[in-house]
Amino acid sequence: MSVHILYFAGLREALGQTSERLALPGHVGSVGELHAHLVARGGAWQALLTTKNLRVAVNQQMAAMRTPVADGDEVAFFPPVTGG
Amino acid sequence: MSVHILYFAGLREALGQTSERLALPGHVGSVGELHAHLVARGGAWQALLTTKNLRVAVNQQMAAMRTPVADGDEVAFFPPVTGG
Amino acid sequence: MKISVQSEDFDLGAECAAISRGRKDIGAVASFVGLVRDANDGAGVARMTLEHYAGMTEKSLAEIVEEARGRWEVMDATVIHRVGELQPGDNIVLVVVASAHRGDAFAACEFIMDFLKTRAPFWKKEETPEGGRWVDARESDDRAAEKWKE
Amino acid sequence: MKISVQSEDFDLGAECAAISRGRKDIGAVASFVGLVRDANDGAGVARMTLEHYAGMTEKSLAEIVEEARGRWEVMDATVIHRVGELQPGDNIVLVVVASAHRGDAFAACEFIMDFLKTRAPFWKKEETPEGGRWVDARESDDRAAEKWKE
Repeated sequence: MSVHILYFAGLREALGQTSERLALPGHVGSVGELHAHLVARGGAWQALLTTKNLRVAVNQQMAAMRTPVADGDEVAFFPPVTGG
Repeated sequence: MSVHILYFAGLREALGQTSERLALPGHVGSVGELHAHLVARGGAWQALLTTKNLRVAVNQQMAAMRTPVADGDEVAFFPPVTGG
Repeated sequence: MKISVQSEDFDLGAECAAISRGRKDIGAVASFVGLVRDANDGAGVARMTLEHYAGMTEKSLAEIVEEARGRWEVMDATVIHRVGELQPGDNIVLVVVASAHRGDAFAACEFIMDFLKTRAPFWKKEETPEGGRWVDARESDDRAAEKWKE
Repeated sequence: MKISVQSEDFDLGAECAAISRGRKDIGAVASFVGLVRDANDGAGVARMTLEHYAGMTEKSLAEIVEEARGRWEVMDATVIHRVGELQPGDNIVLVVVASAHRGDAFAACEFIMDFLKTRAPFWKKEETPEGGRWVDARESDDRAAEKWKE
């Protein structure tokens, strides 16, 4: 299965990319497993570990590490919001 | 001594007057005594007794029945306020 | 600070703009507009007359704003209250509070409205199909003002 | 209901007028405008860039407004949030809530702002004399949103 991943704000800058389409190995079925899969790339991807209070949304709804991820999902990682 | 008395809203209508200058007998030295003096006129002046939660201001500051009244004071009687 | 008791209408946008014009330290502007409704306490309201205690109203509003300034960080504030004859849909009262932070702006704005409702000497008389009637003070307004004592 | 995420400025007076135009049942309009300050966390701010998650922002704002409508009597509401580059003194965000009664209008307006601050996917980057910096989320904003759980 494949997902569309988005990165925002300081995390986007640290990773140097705004989005990617990614084919996932079979053992990745949740946000937490996707997160671990990305962190395992090493280097700049440590930003996914070091971003304080990292937030995630699945299909534009706030989600948690245990939230399931399915084929075609849009998954976004970002720091706590600071609008308003 | 004499005072300037003002009446507002429903009380003004019940009394049929907006204000009066009144020379006070020597025993009237507080709002409560002035109130009793006016009520003693009888007739429409009972409105000073029947107005629910009657308010009073002395020199444009909210006051109480025990507030002293001095020569030249402006004393206003009115129902609870309903602006805004 | 601007306090006005007037028969003319006011312009919310213009009053807010006047408060923040040329300033770059204001982060939050909270405002409130009260309007005449065409129904109240189960009766239709054709029009309304607002009576006030000239002189004391301005003084009373200024004191309420001062009290808000003592409690919260208020950079500027405007209070305008109309008097005279008003129609349903007309503006009655405007409160604008500018602060660095939104919590202070919201609290001070609501505080000013709650105290205005229970302390400032204005009285409303409504014209209904059954004739004119003076609006009764509401217990809910007393409770709203009480909550700020906590 | 009107929700907009836009780079253009907004007009508070026009938005409030649009909400109450032709209606005679609205008694209270509470509104809030957030502006860019020229200083934040001890540093000067020369300008600010607002990034957002297009698509999710509108959805998130609509959900927050819906939640407010479930809690209070909200007759109409408008939320506008700007994105892109802004200067000190510029408007950032507008929330307008119309209700029959002021308590509902104030509460819903502040609730929408508190939840927007903690839930809507916007991020601020400030340009300071020391360079660009992403604004840190504030604990005080989390506490402000928490208070509505009571």
